[in-house]
Amino acid sequence: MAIAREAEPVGSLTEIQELGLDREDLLDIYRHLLVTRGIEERGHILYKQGKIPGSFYTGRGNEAAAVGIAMAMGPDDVGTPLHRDMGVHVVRGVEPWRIFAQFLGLIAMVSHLPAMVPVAVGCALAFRIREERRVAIGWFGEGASARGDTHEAMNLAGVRRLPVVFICDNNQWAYSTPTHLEYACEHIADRGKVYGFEGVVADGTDLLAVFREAKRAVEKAREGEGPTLIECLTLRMEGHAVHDDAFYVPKEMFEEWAKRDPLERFRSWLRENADFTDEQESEIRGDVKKLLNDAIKRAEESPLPDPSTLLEGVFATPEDLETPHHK
Amino acid sequence: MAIAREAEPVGSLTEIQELGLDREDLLDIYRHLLVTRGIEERGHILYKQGKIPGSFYTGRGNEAAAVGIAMAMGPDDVGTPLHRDMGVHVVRGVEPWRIFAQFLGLIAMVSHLPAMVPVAVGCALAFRIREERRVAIGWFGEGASARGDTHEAMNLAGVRRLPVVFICDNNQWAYSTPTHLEYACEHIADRGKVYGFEGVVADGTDLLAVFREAKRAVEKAREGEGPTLIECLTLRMEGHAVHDDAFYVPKEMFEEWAKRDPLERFRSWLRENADFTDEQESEIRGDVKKLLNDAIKRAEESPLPDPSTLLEGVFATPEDLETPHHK
Amino acid sequence: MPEKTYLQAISDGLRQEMRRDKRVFVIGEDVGVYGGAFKVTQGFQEEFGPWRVIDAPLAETAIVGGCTGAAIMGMRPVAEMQFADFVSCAWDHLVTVAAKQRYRAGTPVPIVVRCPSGGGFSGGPFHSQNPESSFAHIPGLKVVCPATPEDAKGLLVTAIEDPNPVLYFEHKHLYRRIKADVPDERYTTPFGEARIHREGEDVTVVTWGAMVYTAAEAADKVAEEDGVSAEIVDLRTIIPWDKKAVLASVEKTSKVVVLHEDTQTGGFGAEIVATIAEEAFEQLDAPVKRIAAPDTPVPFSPPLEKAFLPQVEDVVAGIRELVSY
Amino acid sequence: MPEKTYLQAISDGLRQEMRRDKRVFVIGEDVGVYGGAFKVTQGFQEEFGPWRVIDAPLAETAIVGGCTGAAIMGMRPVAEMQFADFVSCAWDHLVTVAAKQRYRAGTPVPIVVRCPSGGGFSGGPFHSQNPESSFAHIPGLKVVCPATPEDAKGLLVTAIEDPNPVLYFEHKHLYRRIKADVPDERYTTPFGEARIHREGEDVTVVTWGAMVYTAAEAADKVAEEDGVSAEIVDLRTIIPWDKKAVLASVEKTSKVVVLHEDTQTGGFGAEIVATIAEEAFEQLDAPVKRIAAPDTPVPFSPPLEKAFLPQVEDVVAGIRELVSY
Ligand SMILES: Cc1ncc(C[n+]2csc(CCOP(=O)(O)OP(=O)(O)O)c2C)c(N)n1
Ligand SMILES: Cc1ncc(C[n+]2csc(CCOP(=O)(O)OP(=O)(O)O)c2C)c(N)n1
Ligand SMILES: [Mg+2]
Ligand SMILES: [Mg+2]
Repeated sequence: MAIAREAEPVGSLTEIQELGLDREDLLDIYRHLLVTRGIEERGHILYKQGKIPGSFYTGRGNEAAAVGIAMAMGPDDVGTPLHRDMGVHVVRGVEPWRIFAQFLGLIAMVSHLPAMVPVAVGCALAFRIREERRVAIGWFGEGASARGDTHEAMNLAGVRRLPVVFICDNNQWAYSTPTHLEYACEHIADRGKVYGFEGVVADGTDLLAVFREAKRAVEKAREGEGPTLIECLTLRMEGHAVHDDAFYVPKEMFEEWAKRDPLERFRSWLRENADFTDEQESEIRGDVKKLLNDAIKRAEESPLPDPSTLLEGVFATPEDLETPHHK
Repeated sequence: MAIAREAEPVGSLTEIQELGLDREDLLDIYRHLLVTRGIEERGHILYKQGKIPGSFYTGRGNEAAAVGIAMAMGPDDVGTPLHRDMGVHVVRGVEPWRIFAQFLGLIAMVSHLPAMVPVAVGCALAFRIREERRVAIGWFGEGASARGDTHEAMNLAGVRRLPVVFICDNNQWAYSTPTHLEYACEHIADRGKVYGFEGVVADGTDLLAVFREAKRAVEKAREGEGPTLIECLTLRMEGHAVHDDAFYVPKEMFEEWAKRDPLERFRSWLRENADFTDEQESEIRGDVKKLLNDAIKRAEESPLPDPSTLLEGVFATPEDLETPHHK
Repeated sequence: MPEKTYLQAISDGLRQEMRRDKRVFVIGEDVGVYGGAFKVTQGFQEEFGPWRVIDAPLAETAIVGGCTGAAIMGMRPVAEMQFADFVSCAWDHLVTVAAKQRYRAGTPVPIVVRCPSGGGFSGGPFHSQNPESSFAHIPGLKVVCPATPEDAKGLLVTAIEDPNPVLYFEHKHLYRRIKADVPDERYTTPFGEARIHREGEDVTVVTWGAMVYTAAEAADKVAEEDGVSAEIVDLRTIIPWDKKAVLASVEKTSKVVVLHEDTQTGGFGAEIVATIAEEAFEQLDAPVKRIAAPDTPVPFSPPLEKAFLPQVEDVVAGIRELVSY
Repeated sequence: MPEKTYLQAISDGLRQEMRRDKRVFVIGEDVGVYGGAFKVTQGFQEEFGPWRVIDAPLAETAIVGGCTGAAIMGMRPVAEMQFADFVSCAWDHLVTVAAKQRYRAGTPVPIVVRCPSGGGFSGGPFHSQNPESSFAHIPGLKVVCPATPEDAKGLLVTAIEDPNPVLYFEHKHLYRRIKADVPDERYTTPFGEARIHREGEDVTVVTWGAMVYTAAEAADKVAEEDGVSAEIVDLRTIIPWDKKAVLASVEKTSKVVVLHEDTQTGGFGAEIVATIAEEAFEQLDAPVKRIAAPDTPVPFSPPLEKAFLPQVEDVVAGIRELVSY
């Protein structure tokens, strides 16, 4: 028995326009999807060329979920996206060259999962204390949902009805571990209820369905009606990281989900519902290609940090507090 | 909307006999209840006399829940009871003088809540690996249910269908914090479902209802059908510890729950259903009184540890492994 | 100047900051209606309301992690651990997220985690610990251990102002036992500056927290009985710690005891001794001596706890040993 | 004797114990079908089945806490952390329950927590740490850091036999880089006995883990270029650590470098230096020198990581400094 609500697909252009997206936005979304996938494909090549130190993770299959959620965020909303959520950075305006530069050796993400979920709740707490109409988004994978941090954070958010939306990127695998060894309920979204808020399961390859649910949840949070947990169901279309060939994932699973490629789904929808033409498509593709080429070039030209900076920034200085956030 | 099942009260003697308790057992239970409450009342006096170092916690109001669960355990089952679960130690045969001796300065309980729940799950894991028909019981308070440990432990137990029963002692307060600031679902037991097993809410002042649910859950676990979460609803009838006058608990709440005193409820049930006579009652009361008097005497005569033993036992020796458990 | 207990000084300092700066809020278990397990925030919720004095669920990671998020959004959170021992439940968050956030992402995390620490009243292994050394090893965290009411207030104010995560260890055994003058007005006590609790010539005792008083009693005793003049350096803050003051005192006395209440092996005393051994090798006239609790959990039983905690006699013996070296 | 990598030695030792003793089981993330992130348990699930090689949910407290429960019920659990860094998520359980269980309740907790540790390949701040010092400060835990394939196997067997919780730090940078002879038969390597990695007369380098090889390169270099003979003491186990061997080497050389990969302040090197300063004061001809990573998170960027990790040249410079003191 599922407890969570299952999200319906979005139908017509009118329906989506009522949610506040016009045709220009839809083309932007397509652009974001292409940039997202493009960054990761290029990153993969850079990795194979030995230019990326450490390891390299991609979110292939998760692009629509990431972009769909990010599109629902307001300009002053904040979030703590994950290693599969490149699309969030793209939508939020992080320039691709910076992302490449990061791959090439600048800074690292928090890796302990899902350590940033309590932090997202804390952002929402600040908004609530100051009575600001802002929302925080906290992401976690279905694997990381097993850790205590998700529980503590969602429970606190539910008790205090904080303006936060939880997103579970359920890509059905945690490294090599399948969902039935990670959790024993039907949907992770079922858990919303036991923290006092709604849970929704959405098809994470259906960008518009994800967007609609995220929009609803964000507005609900903004109105002071508390959190929502949205589970975006996808398949991780590649290995856990570049070194992993995902031998443990049944081939049929990849085949089945390849048919639901989020970029292709969204493209078809545009074709069928929004008069998306060949010319428009090739124009966007051309733009994205150029953007990525320039970005890689700029990143490769960026100098690596100088060893003399090693000790800088372990402790913050009072000046660091002079940012808009902290004041 | 509650997700958990709500337990019915137990009716007749026949019904309880079908669950495996004969009249002698019922009288034993009454004795256990008296011993449990007696130990705590005497402990309180010792504390006021300045004989107990540190602090002192009681489980008044929780005796039936503790004794009822413990009565459902088999001889080889194990558990990790809490500071309100004195009755479990009593039923499991810990001699009262040892308990007094502990109060008076021998050993300490784990205090971090609910740190022993993952340990209980680990016991169940050992039973499952060895295919033994044994069950572990893991207790936690409704307050401690907010911590990540409960979540991680229940999730693992659900995924692996381990032979463990979770007991939530819900006494409606975590120190001074009321339940609506601790969790936002209707019942803690609702959470069973999202870990893949049943949740049951029982009236924790109704010993027989608690016993019946515990018995069912223990046998289910023993048969390999996985965990159950039982929430025993009571009221903490005293302060958090002896120093706390519980000013924050509404008086009416105490008055209402005083009418549901678990000892009195069980006594009335015995009177009405099991031919419990005045003579039997005063005999049992006399026995218990003597037992406790002797126990305090013996405890007070026990020497405190010698300072020279300070360094003993930080590390275990191979000989320590020569216990039945470890071999 | 009014005389205040150590506990009042903390409470007053916190209240003053909350009155002054709306960004400061308090979150913890039972800090609201109950006023905190030790009553540090008594009356706060009446004054500041339930959204600046927040009764949290029993969930230390949510509490401290929530503070980090709120701090990044511009608040100045002060978390209360009910006992310092329970900060172990927020360890991962503190060392993984809070400590590394500035270095990794450039974002300062101005949070204070108040930790009532220390033993001496049969709290047992889970209500008596002094976990400052564990945190002192983690780059990015600051660690504060005031000994006097005046410092308790001033260091708390500095901690709230500091743009970094600060672990503020307030020693429970000092709460009501120690009284002294505390200025009413707002002031800050700098991090990384030791206080000379007592001047002396013959031997230095480097310590902090409740052990300052143990050292002082021992110093009285050796002064009286042996005519030995011991200098007591109260570090006040562990990260950063005042190496200069310690080395200056060593230069003067040439003999050092390092004293702490936490267990010895890998305790922060080792860092101090190692630093002295490295940097004042030629000034030493005797080996540096550590006095600390033995490597066991904190025992619950009174005779064992007494044997566990460093006592005045232990310090006296240590001083005498050095003096006669 | 067959030559094996450090990684094979660990894997073989573990498999041998599992064949020998049915109570030994493995639990961790991706240890089953995948064979572990580093493939230490590759093929194990086929051989021992899914209930002795358990793919756990992503939940370190459940994993390690579960081991404690199973151990109390007579099993001999071996938990794998996917990276040593993630053991921070089981910190509270380890220090609160596992470490204190024997002292508090008399119950031994024979568990092993395998922690792939260390940097050197741009793992960044969350995949490169060496958390041994944090655990070494907690009474009741044992801490093991093998440097050679032979010790990796022997210490793992000892860890499994030991009736206490053992943190077993296996250095990732040694996994496939270091190869040496490893006996096929079962053997144990004792805890608390250092290994002299290289004998020498002029200066002692006390170290463990991957730094043994850094020290060895430095020793070669000073032997060749300066005619200086350095002795390398590989502690092998940190708790217990072999004070006797260290003091004996100090007695011989009178000059000591303490070297570790973890950050310096409050690192276990401080404990060693402090002990030498206390107990070998009169044998020293120069101050003890610590060489360790600076107090920052482990940087991800290659040039910064190189500056962070102690390098051969740093050790050479340290040795030269002492020799010319
Ligand atoms: C606390 C912690 N334990 C282990 C890991 C190692 N690890 C990195 S990703 C991963 C799987 C995560 O699965 P999921 O949460 O489903 O996210 P996904 O990678 O599938 O997007 C694991 C085990 C980690 N990063 N953090
Ligand atoms: C991790 C942790 N944090 C805080 C405490 C302090 N503390 C002791 S009991 C208690 C309230 C517990 O409430 P609940 O779990 O409902 O159990 P109850 O005492 O009501 O039986 C608190 C906050 C603790 N023991 N452990
Ligand atoms: Mg996943
Ligand atoms: Mg309660």
